[in-house]
Amino acid sequence: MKQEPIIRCRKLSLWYSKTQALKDITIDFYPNSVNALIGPSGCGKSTFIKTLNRLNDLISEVRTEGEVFYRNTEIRDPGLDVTDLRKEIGMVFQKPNPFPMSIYDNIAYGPRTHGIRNRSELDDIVENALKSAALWDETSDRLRKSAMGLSGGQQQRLCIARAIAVQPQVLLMDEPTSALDPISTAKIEELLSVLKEKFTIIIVTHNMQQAMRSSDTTSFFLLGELVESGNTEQVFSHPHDKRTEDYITGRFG
Amino acid sequence: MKQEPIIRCRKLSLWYSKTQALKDITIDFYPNSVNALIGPSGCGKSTFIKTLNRLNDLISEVRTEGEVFYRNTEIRDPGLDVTDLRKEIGMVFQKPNPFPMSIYDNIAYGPRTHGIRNRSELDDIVENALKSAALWDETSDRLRKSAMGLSGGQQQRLCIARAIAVQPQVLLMDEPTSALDPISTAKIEELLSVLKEKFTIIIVTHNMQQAMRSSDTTSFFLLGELVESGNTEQVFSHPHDKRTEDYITGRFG
Amino acid sequence: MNRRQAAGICSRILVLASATIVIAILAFIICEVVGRGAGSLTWQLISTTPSYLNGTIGILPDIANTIYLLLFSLVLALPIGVISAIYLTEYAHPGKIESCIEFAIETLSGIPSIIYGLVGMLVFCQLFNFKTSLAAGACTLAIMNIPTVIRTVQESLKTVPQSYREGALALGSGKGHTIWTVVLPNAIDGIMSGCILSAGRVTSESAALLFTAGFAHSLVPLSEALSSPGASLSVALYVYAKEQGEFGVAFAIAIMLLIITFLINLAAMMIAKAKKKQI
Amino acid sequence: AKEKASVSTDGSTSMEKVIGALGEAFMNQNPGIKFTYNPTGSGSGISAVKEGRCDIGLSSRALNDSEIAEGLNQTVLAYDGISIVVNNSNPVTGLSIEQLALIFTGKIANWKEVGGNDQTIVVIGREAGSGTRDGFETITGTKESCLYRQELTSTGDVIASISQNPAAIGYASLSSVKDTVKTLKVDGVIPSEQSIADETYKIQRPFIMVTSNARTLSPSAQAFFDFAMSAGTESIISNAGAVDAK
Amino acid sequence: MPSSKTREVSISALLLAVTLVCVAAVLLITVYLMWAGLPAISEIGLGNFLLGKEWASTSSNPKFGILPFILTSVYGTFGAILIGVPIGIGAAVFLSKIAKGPVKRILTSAIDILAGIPSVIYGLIGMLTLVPGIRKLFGLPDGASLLAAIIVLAVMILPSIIKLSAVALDSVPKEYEEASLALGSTPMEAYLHVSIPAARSGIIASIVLGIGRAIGEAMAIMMVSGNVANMPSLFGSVRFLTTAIASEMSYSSGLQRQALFSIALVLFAFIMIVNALLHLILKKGKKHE
Ligand SMILES: Nc1ncnc2c1ncn2[C@@H]1O[C@H](COP(=O)(O)OP(=O)(O)OP(=O)(O)O)[C@@H](O)[C@H]1O
Ligand SMILES: Nc1ncnc2c1ncn2[C@@H]1O[C@H](COP(=O)(O)OP(=O)(O)OP(=O)(O)O)[C@@H](O)[C@H]1O
Ligand SMILES: [Mg+2]
Ligand SMILES: [Mg+2]
Repeated sequence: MKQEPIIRCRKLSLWYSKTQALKDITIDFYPNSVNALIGPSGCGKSTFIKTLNRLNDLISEVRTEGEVFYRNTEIRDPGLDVTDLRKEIGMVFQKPNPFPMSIYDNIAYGPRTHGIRNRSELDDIVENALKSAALWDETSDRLRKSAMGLSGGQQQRLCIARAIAVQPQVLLMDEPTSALDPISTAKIEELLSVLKEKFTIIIVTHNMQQAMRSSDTTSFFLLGELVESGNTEQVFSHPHDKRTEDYITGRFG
Repeated sequence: MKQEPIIRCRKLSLWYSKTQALKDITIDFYPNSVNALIGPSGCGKSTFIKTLNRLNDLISEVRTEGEVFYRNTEIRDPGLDVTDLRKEIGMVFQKPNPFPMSIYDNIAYGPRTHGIRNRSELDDIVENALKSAALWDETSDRLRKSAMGLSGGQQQRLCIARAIAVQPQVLLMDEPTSALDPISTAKIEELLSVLKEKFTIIIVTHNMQQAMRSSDTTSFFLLGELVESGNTEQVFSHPHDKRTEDYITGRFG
Repeated sequence: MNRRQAAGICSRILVLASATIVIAILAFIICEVVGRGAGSLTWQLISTTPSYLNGTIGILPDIANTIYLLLFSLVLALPIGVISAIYLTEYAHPGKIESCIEFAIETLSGIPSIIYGLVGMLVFCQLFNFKTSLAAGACTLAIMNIPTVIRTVQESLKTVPQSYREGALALGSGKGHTIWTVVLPNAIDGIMSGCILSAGRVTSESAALLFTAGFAHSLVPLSEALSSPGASLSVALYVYAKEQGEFGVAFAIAIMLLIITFLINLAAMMIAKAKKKQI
Repeated sequence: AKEKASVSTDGSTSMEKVIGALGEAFMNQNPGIKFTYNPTGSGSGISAVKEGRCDIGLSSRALNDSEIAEGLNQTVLAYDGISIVVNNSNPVTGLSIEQLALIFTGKIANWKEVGGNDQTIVVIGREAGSGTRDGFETITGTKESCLYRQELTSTGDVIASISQNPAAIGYASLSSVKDTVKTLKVDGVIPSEQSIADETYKIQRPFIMVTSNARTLSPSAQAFFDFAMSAGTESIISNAGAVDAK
Repeated sequence: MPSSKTREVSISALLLAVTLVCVAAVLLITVYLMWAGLPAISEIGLGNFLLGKEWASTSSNPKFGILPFILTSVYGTFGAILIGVPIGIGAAVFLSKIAKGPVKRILTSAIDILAGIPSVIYGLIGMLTLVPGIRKLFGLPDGASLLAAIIVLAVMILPSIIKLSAVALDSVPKEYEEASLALGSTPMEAYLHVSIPAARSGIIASIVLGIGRAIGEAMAIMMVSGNVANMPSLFGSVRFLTTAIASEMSYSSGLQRQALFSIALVLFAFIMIVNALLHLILKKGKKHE
C-alpha cells in the first residue's frame, strides 16, 4: 500500500455499560479514498464511526479498549482536546440535521466556532463550501433564508457543506442517503468521487449497490465484529467469508 | 382467470390534503392468494392497503377518487359501516402492536367487540386462532400473562392470531417481518402459505427475497403509481418495465 | 487562556450558579419554615378544634375542610376534565370551535386566583345563592382545576401508542369502544396525575377561597360541609399569621403544607415511573 | 332534612376573639343551635345584614348616618382599646395624642423629636375601611391626613412588621398585642381594662352588633343576641381582651 | 339499534357539549367582570380611573385613580422577569443538558416543590426575613418595598420558567447538538448557539407565562410591599393591582366596592393580553416545527 494510513485502528473494542458493541476491530483507512462500511442493522457501524470522532463521549457508560490513531494522535486519549479532533474529522448524519437558522449561518457556524469573525473571510468559506457540496447554484440567491425550507436532499448536501467548511481531513458519513429519494442519492454519490480528492471518506450504508458503485474499500460488520474488509470489487465478487456472501446476496438482513 | 376477484380496484387516487399519494391504481386481488406489494420507501404501499380497510379515515384531509370493491361492497362509500368492513378485512402492522393485556384478552378482544360473550365459545376461538398462527404450543400455558412479555416474533404472530380471531376474508399485512429477526421472519413466511388456504393475503414488504419466496403475485409501486403487477416469478425474472428492473436489481431504493 | 475558553468557563459558572440558587432558595425556605414552626406542631394542634374560651388553637377543622374541598372539587373537575381531554385528543378536528376551546383552556389556566375568587363570589355565593360556603369554594376550585386535568389527561392520551388504536380499529371496534377499552385504561396515569396536581392546587390555594369559602374554623360533618363556610389549611395559615399574629401556628401549618406538597410530588413521580416501566 | 337552628354572624375581624368566645359559650349552653361567624370585615358585615346574608352584623366602628338611615340598628357590645405599639428596642415609653397626630401626619419625622433615638419614624397603619384605623384616626383627628409607610391588611401584619423594625410605630387592637412589641402610654395612661372602662385611656372604639329594622331576628338569633347582652358574659368578654359595655 | 356511524356522531356531540364548559366558564368570567366592573368606570370616567394618580377610596372626597397600581404591577412584573429569567434559563440549561442521575432528580423535585409551595408561605417568609434584610442592607427606615415584592415574585415565577424552558430544551432534537459537536464546538457552545435558539419559542412562552403569574399574584406580595397607594419607586411602599383588590375588598362598600371590581376588570384585561400573546407564540412555535 502506497501511503501511511490516516486512521489506524488496532483491536478496538467497545462496551455500552455491559454489552459489547465492537469486538477487536483492526482496520486502516488511507487518505483520499472512499471506504464503505456495510452490515445488518445493529451490527455496530454507527458505533464504530462515532468512536473515530469521539461522539460516543456523549453517552455515559461507554468504555473502549485497543488503539485508534488519527495520524499520530491517539483518539482514545482522555486528555485529547476533542474539539480539535472533531475539526479534523467531520461528520454527516443519517437524517439531514441543518440547524434551524439561515443557510449562511449553518455553514458559518463551524468557522465561527473556531474563531473566524471576519465577514469577507466567512463569505468566502460559505461560498466555497457550498460549491464543493454542489449546492451553490441552488442556494446562492437565498443564503439568508432558513435552511429548514430546503428539500431533504438539499439539506443533506448543506450538512456536507457545513462539515466541509471547517476543512476537515476525514469525513464520516452515517447512511447519508438512506432518508433521501433516488435523485438526491445519485447527486450525493456523484459528490463522493469529487470529495475524495480532498478528503478521506468513511461511509456507512445499508445499500449494497451504493457501496459497490461509489467506494474503494468495503468492510463488512456483523454483530460487532469486522468480518471482512478489502477492495470493494474483490469483497463483492469473491468474498472470503461465507457470512459476507450470505449478506451481500440478501440471504439475511 | 379462474375466479371472481375478492378486491377490485379501479383508478384509485388518493390525496393527503394537497399532495397526491396514489395515482390511478387499478388492480385485482383473487381469493386464497398471497399478493406482495413492493416499492421504495414513501411510494404509497401503506397508504394503499390502508384504503382497503378505511384506516385512512383516521387521518383528516384524506380524499380518494375511483372505485374499490370488496366483493360487491364499494369500500369508499361514506355510508358504509366501517366496523363491518374491518371485520371482513383484517390487518397486521409493521410493528407488533399487542394490547397491553393478557394474551387471551388480546385474541378475545375482536370477538368480544363483535358481541361474543359466551365463555366457552371465546375459549374455542382463542385456541383456534392461536393454533392457526402457530403460537398455541408456545403460549397455551400462559394465556393469562401479559402479551407484552412475548418476544417480538411471538408478538407479531399474536397480532396475526388476533386478526384471524374475527374470521376475516382478507388479511392486510404491512411489512409484518421488517422489525423481526431472521428466525421469526422464517416462521411467519411459513405461516403465509398455510394461511392462504383460508384467507386472501396482501403483504407489503421491503425485502425482495421475501416477495419472491412467499408470494403468488407481486405489484411494484413507485411514487404513488402502480408500475407493474403480475405473477411473482414473471415480475422478477422478466419485468416489463425498466423501473421495475432497476428496483429489483437494487439500482435505487 | 483564550477568549473561547474564558467564555466557556463563564457560561458554565453562570449555569451552575443558577441551579445552585434554586436549590438554595428551597433549602432556605424549608429551614425557615421548620425552624419557626416545628415547636408548635403538636398532636394537640392537629387533633383539636380551636376554642376561644380556652384560648387554644387546633387545626382539625381546617384539615377536614381541606379534604372536603378536595373531594367536592375533584368530583366536579375530574369528569369534565377527562371528557374534555378525550374529546380534544380523540375526536376534535382542527377547526374554529376547537381553537376556541383551546384558547378558553389556556385562558382559564392563566387567570389569577384572585379573579377566580371575585367571580366565584359573584356567581356562586351570590347568583347561585350558595352563600359563603365550601360548596362555592369547591365550585370555584373545580373551574380552576379543569384546565390542569384536561392537560395532564391529554398528555397521557397522547402517549398511548397510536398502534393500539389502529389495532383495535382494524379489528372492527368502533371509536368509542376503542377509547373505552384500549385507550383510557392506558391513560389512567394521566387521570391520576390530574387528580394529584389538582390536589396540590386545592391545598395551596388561598386567594380564591378567602372570598368564596370564608374562613370559619368549625368542625362540620360531611353532610353539612357543603353549606358551611370553612377555612382550608392554606387559608388557616393566612388567617393565623395575619389576623392573629400566631406565627408559630402558621409555620406549623406551613410544615404540614410542605409535607403535603412533597408527598404530592412523590406520588406524581411514582405514577410517571410506573408508566415508563409499562411502556 | 330538617335544618338545625342556626345563628350566622358576619363582620369585623377585630371582634373575632370576643364574638368567637361568646359563640362558643352560647353553643355550649344551647347544643341545638349552630353558631357561625364569618370574619370578613366591618364593611362587609354591615352590608351582609342589610342584604340579609346573615342574622347579626359585627362592626368595630359606629354606624354612620347613611347606614342608620338605611334602617340599620346598632347595639354596643363592648369597647376595645387601640394600643399604640413600637419596637421593643425603642426607648420612648409614652406619647401625647397631639404628638401622635403629628407623627402620623408626618409633621414629626424623627424619633429624637419625641425623646427617642435619631431614626426616621416609620408609620405603619391599616388599610382604608379598617375599623381600627377609623377609630384611631377619628380620635386623634387625623382622618384622611395620615402618611403611612405601610398600610397592612391585618393586625398580625402590623405587629409582625413593627417587631421587625426598630423605627416603626403603629396601632393595633389591645386584645391582639403580645410582648413581641411594646405598648406606649398615651397621655400618660397605659391601656388596660380598667383605664378603658373609666375612659382615662382615650383611644378606644366600640364593638357593635348590627341588626336590620326590616327583619325580625329568628328565635335562635334573638337568643344569641340576648345571651351576648346578658350580665353573665362579662368575664368572657374581658378574657377576650375587650371591655364589657354593660 | 342505531348504526355505528350515528352512534359515533352522537357520542362526539355529547363530548363536545361537556368540553364547551371551559368556553362557558371563560365567557361567564368575562361577562361577570364587565357587569361588576363597568359601572364604576363609567361613573368615575375611564381617563380619571386609568390615569388618575391618586387613590383615596374612603376619604370624604374619594379619588379612584389606579395609575399607581398599574405602574406598580408593570414595574414589579418587569423586575421579576429581569431577575427570574436569566436564573431560570440558566437552571433550565443545567437541568435539561448537564444534570444527570440524582442531581437531576433532586433539582427536578426542588423545582416541583417550589412550584407547589402556597403563596402565603412565600409572603410570610418574605415579611419576616426579606423585608428586614432589605432594610438593613440598604440602610432604609423600612424594607417593605417594590424591591421586596420583585424578589418574591422572581422566586415565585422561577419554577414555571425553569420547567417550561427545560421542556423546550429537551425537545430540541439531539441531532442539532450532535451536529454542533461534530463541528468541533464544546457542549456549552452547542447549548448557547444551537439549543437555546432552537428552543426559542418555548422559552419565550415560559417567560410570557411567568409574566402572567407575576401580574396575577396577590397574597405573597401583599405582605412585603408595604401596600400604600404611592406611585412606584424601588424602595418605596407600593400597591399592586391584585393587592389593591385583596386589601380593600373585605371592608368595601358602595362605589369603592364597584371600583375594586373595575380594578379586577383591568387586571383581567392585562391577563387576556398576556394569554393572547402566549397563544400566538405557541401557535407560531407549532408552525415552525
Ligand atoms: N446508547 C446506547 N446504549 C446502549 N446500547 C447501544 C447504544 N447505541 C447502540 N447500542 C447497541 O449497540 C449495537 C450497535 O448499534 P449501532 O447503532 O452501532 O448499529 P448500526 O450498525 O449503526 O445499526 P443501524 O444500521 O440500525 O444504524 C446495537 O446492538 C445497539 O442496540
Ligand atoms: N398522514 C399523512 N399525511 C400526509 N402525507 C402522508 C401521510 N402519510 C403518508 N404520507 C405521504 O404519502 C406518501 C406515501 O406514504 P406511505 O406511508 O404510503 O409510503 P410507503 O410506501 O408505505 O413507505 P414505507 O415503505 O416507508 O412504509 C409519502 O410521500 C408520505 O410522505
Ligand atoms: Mg446506524
Ligand atoms: Mg409503509
